[in-house]
Formats: sequence, structure tokens, C-alpha cells
Amino acid sequence: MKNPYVPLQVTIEDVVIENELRDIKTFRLSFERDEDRASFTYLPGQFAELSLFGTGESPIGIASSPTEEGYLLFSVKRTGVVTSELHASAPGRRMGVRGPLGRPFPWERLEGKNILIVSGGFAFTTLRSAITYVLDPAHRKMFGKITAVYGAREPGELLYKKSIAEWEASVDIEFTPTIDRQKDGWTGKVGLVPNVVKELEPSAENTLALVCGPPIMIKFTIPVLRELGFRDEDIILSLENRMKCGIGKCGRCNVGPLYVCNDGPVFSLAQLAKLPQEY
Amino acid sequence: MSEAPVNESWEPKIVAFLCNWCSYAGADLAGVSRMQYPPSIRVVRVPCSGRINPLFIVSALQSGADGVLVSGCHPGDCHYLSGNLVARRKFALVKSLLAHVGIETARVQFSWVSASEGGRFASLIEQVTEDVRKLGPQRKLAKVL
Amino acid sequence: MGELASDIRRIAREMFDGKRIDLLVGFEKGSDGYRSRPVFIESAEGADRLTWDATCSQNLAVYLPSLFRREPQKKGVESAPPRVAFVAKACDMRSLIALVKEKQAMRENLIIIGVPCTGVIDARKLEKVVMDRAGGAEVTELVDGEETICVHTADGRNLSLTREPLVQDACLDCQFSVPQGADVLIEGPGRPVGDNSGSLLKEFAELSETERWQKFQGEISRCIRCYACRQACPMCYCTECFAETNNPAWIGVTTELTDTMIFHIVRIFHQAGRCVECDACVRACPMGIDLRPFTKKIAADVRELFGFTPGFDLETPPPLVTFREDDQQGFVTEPRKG
Amino acid sequence: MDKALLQKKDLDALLAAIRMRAPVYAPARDGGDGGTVFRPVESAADVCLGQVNTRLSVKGLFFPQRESLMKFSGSALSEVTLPTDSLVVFGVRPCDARSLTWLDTVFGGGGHEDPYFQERRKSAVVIAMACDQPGASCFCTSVGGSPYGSDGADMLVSQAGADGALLFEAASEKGRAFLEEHAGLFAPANAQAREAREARASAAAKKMEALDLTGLKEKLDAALDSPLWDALTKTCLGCGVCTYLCPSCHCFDISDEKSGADGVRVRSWDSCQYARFTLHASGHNPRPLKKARMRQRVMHKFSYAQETAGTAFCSGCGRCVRACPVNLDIRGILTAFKDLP
Repeated sequence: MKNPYVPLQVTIEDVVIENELRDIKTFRLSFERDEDRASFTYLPGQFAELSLFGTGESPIGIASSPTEEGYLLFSVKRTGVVTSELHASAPGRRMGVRGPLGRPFPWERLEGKNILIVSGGFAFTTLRSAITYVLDPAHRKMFGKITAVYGAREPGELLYKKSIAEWEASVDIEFTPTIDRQKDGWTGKVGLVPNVVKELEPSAENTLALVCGPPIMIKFTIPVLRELGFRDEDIILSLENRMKCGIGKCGRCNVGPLYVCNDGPVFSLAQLAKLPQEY
Repeated sequence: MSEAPVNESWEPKIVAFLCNWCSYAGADLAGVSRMQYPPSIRVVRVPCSGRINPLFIVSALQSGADGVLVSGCHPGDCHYLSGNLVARRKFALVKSLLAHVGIETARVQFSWVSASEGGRFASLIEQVTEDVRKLGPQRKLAKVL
Repeated sequence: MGELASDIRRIAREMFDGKRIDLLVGFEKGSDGYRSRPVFIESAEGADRLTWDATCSQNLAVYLPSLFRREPQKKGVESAPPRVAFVAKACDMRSLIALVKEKQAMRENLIIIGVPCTGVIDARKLEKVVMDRAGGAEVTELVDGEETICVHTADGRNLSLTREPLVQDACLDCQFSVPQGADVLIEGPGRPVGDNSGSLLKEFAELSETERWQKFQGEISRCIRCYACRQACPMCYCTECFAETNNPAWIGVTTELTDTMIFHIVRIFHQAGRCVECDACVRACPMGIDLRPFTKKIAADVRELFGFTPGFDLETPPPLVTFREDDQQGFVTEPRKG
Repeated sequence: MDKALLQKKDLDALLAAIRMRAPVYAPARDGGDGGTVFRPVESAADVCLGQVNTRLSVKGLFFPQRESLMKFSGSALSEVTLPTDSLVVFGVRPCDARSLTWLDTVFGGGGHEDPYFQERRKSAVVIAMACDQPGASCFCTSVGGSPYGSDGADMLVSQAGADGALLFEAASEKGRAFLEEHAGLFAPANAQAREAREARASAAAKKMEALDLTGLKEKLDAALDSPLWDALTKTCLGCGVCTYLCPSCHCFDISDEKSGADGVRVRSWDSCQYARFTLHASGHNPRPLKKARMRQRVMHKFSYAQETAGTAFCSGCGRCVRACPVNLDIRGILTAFKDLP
């Protein structure tokens, strides 16, 4: 019987400060044992428990794509006890990873479809994974048109700036970064994410929308998507709730009968509509 | 709780919370005056004895301290006028409650040492160390995993 | 229904009819025949649910802080704080006053309906007596008389029990059975002043250090950290308890014995100058842990060292926010030399 | 052998025989007020079967309130601390035994087996004691159980023999093996005992008033935003009594404890009734009010569990009713929702 509570041993290989506030860092982790690396098979949308012995665990979405072999990326915002300890950690530190956990974005449904990605702020991490995955030459042909809108309060708060530049230049994806208010030196789009989506008018035809962002962005994006003709089944959200076990037992992350850890974190809007709003 | 052997080399570990203005300076003076006292204390400097939360004391014991000493300015000499006087009431209750539940009274001690009393500080430490040494290792509240 | 209960209902109705209150916190019949339970009444019609008898054991003051804890108010659209009436035994009343003293409510928004108390029944003592007399049967009905308690059991037996041995320990020591300074005082018999010479504490203090520790450890080792003691205590109103914060994590969250012991030591210490010795914590404990030898100690020390008994006037500051220059300090270590 | 009789005086011998192989846990005195808990017993004299139920349910023997999951040293795992010892539990009430089947579903299902629970459960023999004297707060028959039920147990014992002799009925393979193993102590069950057992079972069930809870789930599902939640939970103190005493509640916390560089990762009971249970590090709390927390408790048992496990997670043991400091009676809550139009 595999013990689902035992983390796999990893080492922090690299730490990148992602934003001007310096409260989001991306950690590159590498497995210490080859068999662990081989057993950790995941798809974009899944998460893992980052495990610091003596401090605790924190569930974090996987920011790397399975196509990026040999390491895992996690972008972590400094918020609580574990994430603060993680932020204080330097390359070379050993730690644990427990996962992959949860269900990924609905890749079987996404095949052959157009994809609209809508994201805001720090919630972009698993969508970085998704974009990297779909843009991989081996996968790109499996999907139709890929459109992405990614917003932040200001340019300094956009994550993965290097990748953004590449995606903007790419013909494989129509990528639109946006910031909330004009700032000197910014030549891109200015406007709140829901408004930018409205302006771009992506077609709902044969399209699934992956939406990750702060609650307020989601609240205002959903009416826009519905107006564009998206059905609730085709609007895919990723939730976060407080978690401990990550495997549907400890009882704290549930939304109605569904556990965010085990049944999610990816849900369709249609699924959520029937549940109490406990997220 | 495991029984660690008590041998001759055992030295008590005492956490000493010293107020910045009097007792810490008193300890400093004892040091620069090259006064001898046992190396048993681990000093935590606090702004005032009024800063002491009883949780500091029990946490020290839980973390394995064999004794705790809290020392501030003499009554009337507080840098903040009355911090030690308000604290004195708390200390009286903490001392009494811990003794009541069965923690040896000498494990947790309170005293006043001024900035000029290097000698008093040294003999206080000597005395508290001796008291705690007689009691042996503190196991009642020490957390053993 | 007793006379006091009908008085309480009448007064409650009048207050709602006169639009003097928005809410009344009192007691209603419980679900199992030998216990009553707190109830929130919001209209004159609801007043018929109110009851009063020897099973009204909870300290209702526990609800006070949450009633006055409100979201930050928007300027210009502040809502008025509620006007609340409490049905209060003397101990409930003292807790209410202690809470007002600590700014948990405005006195002017409170109407205290004082009810004299002849001592409430300890459900556990009752269960034990019934167990001894009638096997495992549970009580389905209880009628309070002055000298006797009549109970009806699930298997159809009627027992007549002497009242005094069933009264909870807190009441046996009670010094103040009639609420002092209530806004409305219902007439009725009180309980004669009990023996508070502290025999429980004395007996405990006479034990050796080791015996005291063993007793303390023995009681606390049965604790399941359900926090019922804390939640039932009117004076444990912190929105964030040291026992649960994770930054700093003062103690672990499990039932590891030192963690549990520290939880209780510090919780009891935090009751200094607050505890009115109502035993709400003891009553609430599902494990039957006897905290009394420890809770009563802090109350006794505060009385002896600082001459303070909580829950009477609003003017005297709480003992731990003040001092006297001549507070005794015999506990302070004086180095023998130096 | 499926059914067998044990003379009351031979209980000691049976316990002694079991103890050769594994410790026996049974209801035993705890504290000064006559309460009992499951703890290791040495002889029949230690066993208390008179009370309605133990203070704490049997779940703690399989899902301890505090247990070590693993040990670490510095930043590396040093040992996985799986339980190894086996145990026999005697005197489990049918309500508690039945709850074990739901813990089996939770800890054994969902695509992830919980090795700690499973190890203990696998090795244990659960001997249930039929209940002849249900308490005023018991309601097992309202939630599909029975005072003579054997779900979750390996054996059901009742005092159905002449002179109070104990009738042992195997309810699983483990139970049958147990009876075979100790066959020397048992006499074959006679028809008289079998008949007495049936009579006692129906007499016991009749002692409880059954609530009609048909259609409750649908009513609850439709009433998620009902003002009843607020009205019925106003007096709740927010303690964890109901959940900690509950035989089917299984929420837990995982926390690290260390001294120096070494430490343990422990699992401990937690409660959905605590305000901090769902509190995010950001400060956001999906269930900020006690009405939401009580709704979670009731919905989880009577609606969500129906969907995920096909049964309600309440055995009607009545502990939450008996021990609630403010007598907030779950039967009242259920009836209030059931009675909604």
C-alpha cells in the first residue's frame, strides 16, 4: 500500500523572484531519486503539497508543464507559516513534495477545441503550466485557436515576464497581457481583465474557457463569458481552499459533497452552481 | 517522558528574561567587571519585565528549560514608571498557580536587579542555578517527542 | 411552570411590547427532560418558550460579547447596537458586569433580569444517582421541589431524590445567590450563603507537590482539546486564542500532554480577576474533568492578594491592569549575598 | 461455528485467552463521575457494560486523537511510523460498530488508502455488545441502525442465554475464526437463546422513539440558504464536543512538532465547528459564521455522505445530544428541516 502522506524528497535548485513586491517566488525543485521523478506524472491543473519538515505543508499549484522534464516549478506567494519559511529558503535546501494531487484541467475535453485562458494576478501559475503544455510542438496540433488574457495591477506584478514576451511574439497563441492602470513604460493594454475579454470578443464556438484569478475578477468575468455565449459547462475554474491531507479525508476543503483536493481543484461553473459558496 | 540520566556533568539550563534597562545592564556590568557566575543561563532581553507573558515562561519550560528567571528593575525604578509593578501582580499569580499544580517553586523565579548591581546579578544567578541544580532536570512540562 | 418562570415570561412580554429590547437571552426546556438550554427570544410571542427551574445551569453571559461584536461600521450609516435583556442568576449577572467592565458591551444597552437562585442541579450528579438507583435508565422528566427532586425515568420509574446532594458544587460554595444591581429583580427565595472557606483548595494544598502534580496531570490527561471549557466560559471571549494561533504557535494543537497542560494552566491564569466561579467550564466538559481545584485557586489568589472579587461594580479597574506600590512581593527572590 | 454461548463466569477466561495474543479494550471507568472510555482491561471486573455508551466512541482506537505519521530529522524523512500492534475490542455498542463501516469508506476509499487506519482496522477484532437499555438521547433506529445490529462488528454479543449467559454471534469471517479459536470455552447456542435474542432485540428497539427522516436529504439540499440555519444555531458555543464525541466524524489536522532539528509529523482530530478550521492563510474564511459551520456538520452527515457513500454518517449514538453544553439537539435540527414545507 502506497503511503499517501509520505512526501518525495526534493532539493531546491533555483529560486526566482517574480514580482516587484518580492512576495512571489518561483522555486525549481528536483527529485533526489530517479524513481520518484518517474512516478510523478502529472498534467497541468494539478497541485502538490510542498512539505517543509518542522514547519508543515502547503498546497500549491504546479507551475511547470510535464513537457519540461526533470524538474518541477512552483510559484509561491508569501502568506502563511509554510510559505514564509519557503521564501526564506535558498537553493540547496532539501524539502518534500507530495503529489501530484487533484484533477487537472479537462484535457480530454480540451482536445480539438479552442481554448480561452483568462487569468489575473497570482492565480496564473497553473495556467503557465497549461500554456507551456499546449504550445509544446508535440501538442499544439491537438488544439484549435488559443487565446489568453492575463492581467495584473501593474507591470511589476505580472509573473513569468520572460515567457510572456515569448508568448506575445508567438503565432501559436494570441496572448494579451494587461494592467489595471496606466504606468510609465508600459506599452501594452490597460484595463481590467473582464473588460479586456469583452473587448477581444473571443468566440465561444467550440471553445472552453479556463479561468483562474481572484474572486472579484471571476465574479465580473463570468457574466462577460456568458454574454459571449459560453455555457456554464464550458467555463472551467480552479478553486483553492485550506487543505491538510490533499487526498479527500481530512474534511476541510470540501464544497458541498466535493473535495477541492480530490474532486478538484478544477471544476466547471456548472458543477459549482449547485453547491454552497464555501470557497 | 524519557528518563535522561542525571550525571555529574549535568548542568541546569535556565532561561533568563532580563529587562533591557536594569537587569540586562546589570548582567552586562557583571560581565565587564569579570564577576564569576555559572554559565547556566540563556538570556532573553525584553524591553521591560512588564513585557513578560506567562506563556514565555511555560514555553521555556516546555522547550526543555530546567528553570526560568525573570528579572526587572526594582519597584519604583521602572524605565516606564510602572511596568514592573503591573507585572509583579501577574508574577505573583503565575508563581502561585504553577506551584499549586505541582511545579517546584524554585523552577520559576522572579527578582529585581538594577543596572548598577553586577554583584547582585552574579549571586542571583549562582543562587537560582543552585536551586535548580538541586531539583534536577525539569521533566514535568518538557515536551519529549 | 413555576411562579418565577411566569414572572419572567410576563416581564419579557412587557419589554417587547414596550419596544425596550430587541432580544432576550433566557432559558427554555431542553430536549431530554432534565436539562434546560439557552434560548434567544426576539418577540413577545416567543416569550412563552421561556422557563425557569433548577436545571437552568448554563451561564448565559457567554453570549454577550458576540452580540456586541459587529462588523466595522460605515460612517454615516452606523447601525445601533442591540438592546438586549438577559435572564440572569447571580453568577450570570456577575459575568455580565465583568464583561461590561472589559468593554464587551454597553451597560446602557443591557437589561438584566435578575433571578434569585436556590442552586442548580448538576446533571452529572443526577445521572449518577439515577444510574445507582435505576440502572442505566435515563431521566425523561424532572420536577423541582424545595427539598426533593422528582424524576421520571425512561423505563417508567418515578424517583424522589433529596435535592441538596444533586446541587452542583459551584452552588454549594455560592456567596451571592441573589443578583445585586439587576435592572429588574424577580422576587423569590435565594440560597443561604455557602461555605467558601475554601475547603476544596485547602485539601488540595495540603497534598504533597508530587500528589498535586499527579492529580493535575491525571485530570488533564483526559482532556480531548474540544475547547468546551473555553467556549462555555463567558470570560473567554478572545477572538483568537493562544491555543490555536499558528504564528506564533505557542503550543501544539494536539492532545500531547504538555500542550494540554499548558493550555489549561494559561487559560485558567487568563481568568485572573474574571472568574466568578460559576463552573461553566466544568459543566461543559464532556470528559468530566474536574478543573475546580485549579480554577478556584486563581480566584482565591486574586481575592487574597489584591482584595478583588469580580463582577460587582463597574468602577474598580480589573486587578491585572493596575497595581499598588505595596503589593506583596514575598515571592521575589532575594539573593542571599551580593 | 456461527453462534455460541458463553457462561458469564467464563468471560474472564475468554478475556485471558484473548490477551495471550492481543490487548483487549473495553469500556472501563474514567474519572470520578462514573463515565467510561475504551481502555485496556485485564479481567471482566474492569469491564463496565451498564452505561448507555462510553464517553468517547470506539473510533479513537483506529483513528487516534493524536498519532505520529512519520519522523523527520533536519529536512529529511527519517522514519514512517506505521502502527503494528493488533487489538481486540469488547463491548462496542452497535451504533459505534456501524460507524466503523463509514470510517472504512473514508479511509479506504477516494482512490487513496490511509495505511494508518487500515493497518489497525485490518488487525483488530471488534466484538459488539447488543444494547438492551437505549438512553433517552439514543436514536439509532431513526437512522437505519438497530440496538442489536452487527454492521461493522466481527461479532455481536447479547445477554440472551439463561442466567445471563452471553450469546456470541459471528458477523464476519474474523468473527467465525474467533469462535473456532476459542471453541473450548463456548457451548452451542440453543433454540431458547436464539428466541430470547429475537425478543430482546425487538424490545430494545421499541424503547426508542423513531423519527421519520424519509426525504430529509432532499429537504436539506433545498434549504441551503434557509434562515433556519441561523435560527437553530444561535446558541451554539462553537466547541468541538459534538464532533469529537461523534463516532463517524473524522476530520483531522496534520502538524509538525520538533525539538531541535528532529521532530514528528502528527495527525490529530480537528473539528469543522472551529472557526479556524477552514481559515485560509490570506485571512479569507469560506465558513466564517457558526451557521455555516453547523450547516457543514449536518449536511456532511445527512446529505453529502448520502451522495459520496450512499448512506448518512450518523449512527444515532446520541453522544452529541447528551454532551452538548447547551443541549443543541441534532434531532431537533433534523426534524425542523424535515418539517419544512
